[in-house]
Amino acid sequence: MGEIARFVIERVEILRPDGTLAGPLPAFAEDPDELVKLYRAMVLTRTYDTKAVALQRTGRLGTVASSLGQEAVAVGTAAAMRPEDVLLPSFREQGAMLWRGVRIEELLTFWGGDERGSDFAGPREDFPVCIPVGTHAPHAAGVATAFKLRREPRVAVCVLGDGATSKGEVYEALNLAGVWRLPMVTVVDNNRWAISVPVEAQTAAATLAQKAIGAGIPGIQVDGNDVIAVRAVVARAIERARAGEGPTLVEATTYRLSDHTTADDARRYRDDAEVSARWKEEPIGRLRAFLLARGFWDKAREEALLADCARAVDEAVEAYLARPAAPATDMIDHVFARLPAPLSRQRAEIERRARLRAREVAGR
Amino acid sequence: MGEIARFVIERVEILRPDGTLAGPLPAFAEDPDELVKLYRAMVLTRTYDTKAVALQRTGRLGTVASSLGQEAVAVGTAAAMRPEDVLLPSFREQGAMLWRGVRIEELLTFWGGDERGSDFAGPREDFPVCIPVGTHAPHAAGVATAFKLRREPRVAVCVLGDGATSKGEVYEALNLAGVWRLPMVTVVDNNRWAISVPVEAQTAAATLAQKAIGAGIPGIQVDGNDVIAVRAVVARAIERARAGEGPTLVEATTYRLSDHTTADDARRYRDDAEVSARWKEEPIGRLRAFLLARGFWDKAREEALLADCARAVDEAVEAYLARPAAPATDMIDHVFARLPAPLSRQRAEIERRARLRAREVAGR
Amino acid sequence: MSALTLVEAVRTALARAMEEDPRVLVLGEDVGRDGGVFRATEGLFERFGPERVLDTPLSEALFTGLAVGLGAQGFRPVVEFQFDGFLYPAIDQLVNHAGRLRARTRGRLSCPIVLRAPFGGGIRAPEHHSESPEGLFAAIPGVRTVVPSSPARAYGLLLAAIRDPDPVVFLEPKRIYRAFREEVVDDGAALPLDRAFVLREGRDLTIVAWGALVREALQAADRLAEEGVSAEVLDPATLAPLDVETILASVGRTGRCLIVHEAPPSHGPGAEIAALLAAEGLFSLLAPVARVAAFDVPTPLPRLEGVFLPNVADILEAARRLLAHR
Amino acid sequence: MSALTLVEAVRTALARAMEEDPRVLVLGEDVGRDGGVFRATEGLFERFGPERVLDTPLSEALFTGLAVGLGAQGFRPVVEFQFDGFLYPAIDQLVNHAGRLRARTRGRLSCPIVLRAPFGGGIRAPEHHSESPEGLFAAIPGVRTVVPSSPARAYGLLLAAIRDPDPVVFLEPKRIYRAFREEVVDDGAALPLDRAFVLREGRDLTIVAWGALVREALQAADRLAEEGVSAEVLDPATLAPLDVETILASVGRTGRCLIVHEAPPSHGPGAEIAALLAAEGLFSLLAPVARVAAFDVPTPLPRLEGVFLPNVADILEAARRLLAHR
Ligand SMILES: Cc1ncc(C[n+]2csc(CCOP(=O)(O)OP(=O)(O)O)c2C)c(N)n1
Ligand SMILES: Cc1ncc(C[n+]2csc(CCOP(=O)(O)OP(=O)(O)O)c2C)c(N)n1
Ligand SMILES: [Mg+2]
Ligand SMILES: [Mg+2]
Repeated sequence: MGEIARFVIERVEILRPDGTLAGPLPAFAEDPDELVKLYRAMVLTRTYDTKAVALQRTGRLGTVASSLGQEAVAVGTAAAMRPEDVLLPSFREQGAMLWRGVRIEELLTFWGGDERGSDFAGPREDFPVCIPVGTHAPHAAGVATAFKLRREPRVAVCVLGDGATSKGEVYEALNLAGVWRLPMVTVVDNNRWAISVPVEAQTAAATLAQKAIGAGIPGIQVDGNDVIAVRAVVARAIERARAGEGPTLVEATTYRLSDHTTADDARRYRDDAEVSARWKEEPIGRLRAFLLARGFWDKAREEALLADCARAVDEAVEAYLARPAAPATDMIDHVFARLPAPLSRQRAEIERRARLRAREVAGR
Repeated sequence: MGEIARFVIERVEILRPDGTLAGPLPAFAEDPDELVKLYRAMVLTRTYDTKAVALQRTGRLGTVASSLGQEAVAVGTAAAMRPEDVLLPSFREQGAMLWRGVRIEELLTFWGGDERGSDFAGPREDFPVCIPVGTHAPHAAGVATAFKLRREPRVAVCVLGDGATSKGEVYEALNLAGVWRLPMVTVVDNNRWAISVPVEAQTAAATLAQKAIGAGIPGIQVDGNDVIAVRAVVARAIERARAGEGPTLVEATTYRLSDHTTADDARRYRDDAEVSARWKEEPIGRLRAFLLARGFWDKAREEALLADCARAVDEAVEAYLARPAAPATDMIDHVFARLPAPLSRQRAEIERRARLRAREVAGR
Repeated sequence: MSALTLVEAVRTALARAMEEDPRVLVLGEDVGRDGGVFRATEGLFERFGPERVLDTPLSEALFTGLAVGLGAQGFRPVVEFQFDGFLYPAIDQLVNHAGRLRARTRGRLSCPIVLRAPFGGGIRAPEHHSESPEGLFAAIPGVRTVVPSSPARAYGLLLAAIRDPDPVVFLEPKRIYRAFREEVVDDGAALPLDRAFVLREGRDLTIVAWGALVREALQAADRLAEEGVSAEVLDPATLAPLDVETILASVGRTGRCLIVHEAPPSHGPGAEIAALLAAEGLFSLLAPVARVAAFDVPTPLPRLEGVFLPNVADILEAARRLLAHR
Repeated sequence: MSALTLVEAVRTALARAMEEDPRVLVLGEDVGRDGGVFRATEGLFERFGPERVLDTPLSEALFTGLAVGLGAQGFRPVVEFQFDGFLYPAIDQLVNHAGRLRARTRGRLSCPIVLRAPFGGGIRAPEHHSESPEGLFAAIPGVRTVVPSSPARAYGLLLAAIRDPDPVVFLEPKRIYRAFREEVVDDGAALPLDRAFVLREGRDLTIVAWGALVREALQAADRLAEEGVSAEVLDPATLAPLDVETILASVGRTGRCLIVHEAPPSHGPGAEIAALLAAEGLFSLLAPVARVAAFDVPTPLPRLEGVFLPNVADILEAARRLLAHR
C-alpha cells in the first residue's frame, strides 16, 4: 500500500471581521482609491438590493434574490477581471454585474419580467443571469474554449453557489477545464445555504475548494467576506488562467444574511441567532472599519456615498417604471435570427391576441 | 494563507505481473480453493467473451463488449460481495454477473436482443446491464438508501468505467453517498480507454480515485489486473459500508485488451505495440503463474478447466439459439404492471402487425 | 370533509399516502423543514421524520435516478421538483430507465415512483418558473403524465399515482394552487388514472382542457350557456396514456372540439387529441378541431405573459368560430 | 459530382463547412482519430487538426452546454451524439438555454449550434441504440429539428443547419447511412430549412414520411402506382418549425393523408401534422388521417423490433384503407 497522490487545500484571509489585518495587503490594496472603489461598489450593491426587495414588496418588481452580506464575493470577483473577460453569473451576482457596467435599470428590467434587461449596453459578451442552478458552468467552459482556440488572453469567470456544487454539470465543466487547460475561473459563492439546505447537507466534503481535486485542477478557499482577499485570490487565479496555466476553483466562504429570495421566509428553517452572529462578519462594515482606521474614509464621505447610491438607484427605478412593455411580437421576433416562414402565422396570431387583450383591458 | 485540508490517495498491489508477491496476501488468499475459484471464474469469463465475439462475427449475436484483460476487476469485485448485496453493472461486467449467478444463456439472450435475458433467475435484485454510461450510479445510491433506511446490512456495488467518471451523475451519486453515508461502493474499472479516448483526454486528474475527494469520501487505487488485490480492496470497502461507515470509491487500473466492442476497430486509434505490452500484465496468466508456483495448479487441471468452460458455454449457446422469440405482445405487456385501458387498442394493433409480419415471411 | 385549496389537497394526499404505506418517501429540494417552496410538503417532516422526508443535494438528475434505485428496491418515492423549468434533467432517467425498467427485466424490477412538479404560468414568476412541458413527458413511453385541475382531483389522482406500481409524472397547475377551494374528503379514495373526466355535459361543442385552464374552460362554458350553447367540458387528466374513448365519444356527440392548454401549440398532447379525432372521429366532425394555446416560442418573462397565455376570451372566441360551422 | 452514401454526404458537408468557415468546429465523443463510430467525421481530424475536431470527455450534458458557450462566442460547433439514446441529457440545455439565448438577450448573444445524432431502428443494435426521439426535440421552442432522408438532402440540409445562426438538432437516419447512394454535387449549395420536399407528385393520397421510412414510402407509392393509385410523397425534413403550407396544399389536392414515422405514434410530429389537417384541412379530407408508426412502448430489443417498426406492407395496407374512402 503506497501513497500515489497528495493534495492540500489552503485558505486566504486578509482583513479580519473587526477590520484589522490578518495578513499582508496585496499590492492593489496599497492604493486607497482602489479600496474606496470596492467599498462604493459594495454599498451600491446593498442599496440596490434593499430597493429591489422594497419594490418587490410593493408589487413593482418580481421575485428577487438579495445578496445582502455577500457583496464582497461579487464585487471582489468582478474587480479582479478585465473588461474583456467574460462573466457568467448565476442570479445573485448583481454586485459583479454592476461593477462590469450592467446598468441598474437593466437589472430592474430583467427582474421586472422583461428580456430587454439582459440586452446589456455594457459588457456585451457577458452572459445574462442564469437561473437553473449550475447550468452555466459548461457555458463558461465553452467561452473559455473560444478564448483558448482564438489565443486571446481572456478569461471566463463563472460564479455559482454552494448548492450548485452538487450539480453534475458543474463538476463536468471543471473536469473539462482541467483536461483542456482552459482559461476559466470558477468562483463558488459559499453562502452556507441553498434555500433551506445547509451546506453540510449538500456534501460531506470538508471544503468546497476540494471539488477541484477530482477535476485535476487547483482549488483554494478564501474569506468571502473580505473583498480584498477575494479580489486578490480571484485575480491570481485569473492571471494564471490568462497566462495559459489553466483553471482554478475558488471557494469564497460567506453567509446569506437575507432570505433566499423575496419568495422565501428563512425563519422557517434557521435561527435568528445564527444570522445575528453572522452579521458581525459582513463585508461592508469590515472594510469601512479598515478604511476609517487608516483615515481613508470619514462620516461625510459615507453620507455622500449613501446619498449618491440612493440617487442612482432611485433614478434607475424611475426609468424602469416608466418604460412601456415591449410589443407582444417581441416574444417571437427574437427567437430566430430570421422568423422561419412557418412561424409567420403564429406571429400574426400573437398580434391578434395582443389586440384582443388590449380590448379586454379597455373594456373593463 | 493556511492549509485547511489534506488528502492522500494510496494504491494497493499484491501480485506482480510475473505472479510473485509485491505485498502480503490477504486472509482469504491463504486458502488455495478460494484462489482457484477466482481463477476458474476469470477463465470462464474469458471463454464466454471469446465465444460471444465469435457468435457476433457469425451473425448469431448482437454487438458485444468483451472484457478481455479486465476479468480481475469484475470477478474480484463480485467475489468481495455477499449474495444479498446488489450489483449495478455497466456493460462489461459479465465476469461479475456470472459469479453472482446470472446464467450464460441469460447473458446471450440479452445481447442477442431479447429482454428476457435480464430477467435473471439468479440474483433477483441485481440491476441489468446499464448501457447509457454512468446513469446507473444514482440507482446505486437509491439502492443503498433503501438498505440504509431499512437498516439492512447490505451494500450496493456499482461498477463503471474511466469514461463514466466524466459523467455528472456519477459525481452526484458519489456526493450523495458521502453526505448520506450510504452503504455504496463504486468500482471504477479504469481500462484506460473510453472507446478511442484515452484516460488522459478524459481528465487531468492524476488518479481516478481522487474523484472521491470532492464527494468527501475515501478513494483508493488498486492494481486491477490482480484479482487478489481487487477482491481484498473491494471487500474492505464493502465491509466498511456494511458496518455503516459509508461509501468508498475504488479505482481498479487495468487495460482493455480487446476492441471496445465488436463494432469497434481499435487499431484506428491505438498502437498494437501498446496493446502487446499490456498483454504482459493481464490477470489470468498472472494468477496462473502464482498458482503454479505454489503447486495449487497444473496442466491437467488447466485442461480440464478449459474443457469445462467450453462445455458450459457451448451448452448455453445451444439453449440460447434454440429459444424462440417472445410473442410480439411482450413489448407492451411488461411496460406497465397492468395494461392501461387506452393501450389495449395498441396491443391489438401489435398482434395484428405481428400476424402481418408472419404472413410476409411466409409469403417470401 | 373540508374545503381545501389544491396545494392543501396535495399535502393531504401525501400525508395520507405516507400514513398508509411506510414505503412512501418524499424527497427533493427543501421538502423537509421548509415544507417545499409552495408548502406542498409542509408538516410532513415534523410528522414522519427525516427518514421519510428527505432533502437531497441540489440535483434533479440525481434525485430522479435515486428514485429509480429506491423504487427498484420497493420504496415508493414521491419526488418534488421545485419548478417546471428544472424538470428537464429528469428526462434522461425517465426515458432510459424509469419508463423501461419493468419491460427491460420482464417485471423482475419495477419503478413505482412519482415525480411531482408545479407547472404553468400566470403567477408572474421569474424565468424558467412558468413552463408547461407536459408534452415532453407525455411523449415518454412507459411513464404516465397526470395533471389535476382541482383540489379533489389533485387529491384522488395523487393517491392513485403514488399507489400505482409504475412511474408517474404529476404536474400541478401552480396558478390554481390557492386560487379556490373545493370540498375534499380525506378518505383515501383514489381517482382512476387513464380516464378523462367529464366535468360538464353538453351537446354542441366539446372543450378539452387540463390544468389551470380547466377553470377558464368551465367559465367559458357558462358564458356559452348564456348564449344558448351547450358545451361539454372534458379534462383528460392523464395525458398519457390518453383516454381515447371518452374523447371520441364526446366529440362523436357534439361534432365540435376545442382543445385548450397553456403549452405551446405544436407537438404535444393537444396535437395528439386533434390527431385522434382526425383519425377516428373525422366523420362526426362538423367543424375544424381548434387549439387555443400559447405559442411556439420560449415562455416569455412576465410582462408579455398575458398575451402568451390563453384566457377565457380566447376560448370564447374560438368556440364561437367553431359554432359558426353548422 | 459523385454517388455518395448518406454518411459520406454528411462527412462531405462537414468538410465543406469547415473549409469555408473557420468558426465551424466538430466535437463529441470519438469524433477525432476514430472518425466517429459511424465514420461520419472520418478524415476531419487529420485534415483540420485537433483545434477544429475535438474529442470531449464523455458527457452529453457537458458538450451541449459547451457548444452553447462556444456559440455565444461566435463559433459554430457541430456536436456529434453517438446514438439517439444518449441525446436526452441535451434537453435541459436545449430548452433552458440554446432555444432561448437569443430571445433572452434580444439578440445580444445567440446560439448557432448543430447537434447531430444517428437515430432510428432497424440495424439490430443494442438497447438505447434504436430510438426515434424526434418528437421530444420538435417540441422545443427556438430549436429546429431537421431529419434528412437521402444523401443529397443530408448534404444540403446539414450545410444549411451549420450556416444557420440558430440551434438545430439534426437527426440522421442511421439505417440508411449506407443503404444506397445518390449523386451529390459538393458545390456548397444548401437546401432550405423550414420547407417540406415534395418527392413525388400524386393526386389520390399524400404520404408524409421522414427519415429512413421515406424510402419505404416511395416504394409504397411505386406499388400503388401499379395499382393505378397516384400517391404524393412529402418529406417535411424540418419537423419543427413545420412547413404547414406545403402539407396543407398537398392534402388539399389529394384529400387523403397517411403519416409514416418510426417513432411511437403519440404526441409527436405525426400528431402535429394530423392536428394541422384537422384544424385547417378538414373540409378537403375524404378519409381519416392515418398514422403508420411504432407503438407507445419503449423501443424493444432487436428480436421484436421487426414488429415495432413499420414497413412497406404496413404503409400499403393503411393506404388501401384510406383509398377505400371515396
Ligand atoms: C436546477 C435548479 N433546481 C432548482 C432551482 C431552485 N433554486 C433556486 S436557487 C436554489 C438554491 C441555490 O443554492 P446555491 O447554489 O447555494 O445558491 P444561493 O441561492 O445560495 O446563492 C434552488 C434550489 C433552480 N433554480 N435550478
Ligand atoms: C451516455 C452515453 N454516451 C455515449 C455512449 C456510447 N459509449 C458506449 S461505451 C463508451 C465509452 C465508455 O468508456 P468507459 O466508461 O471507460 O467504459 P469502457 O467501455 O472502457 O468499459 C461510449 C462513449 C453511451 N453508452 N452512453
Ligand atoms: Mg448558497
Ligand atoms: Mg474505459
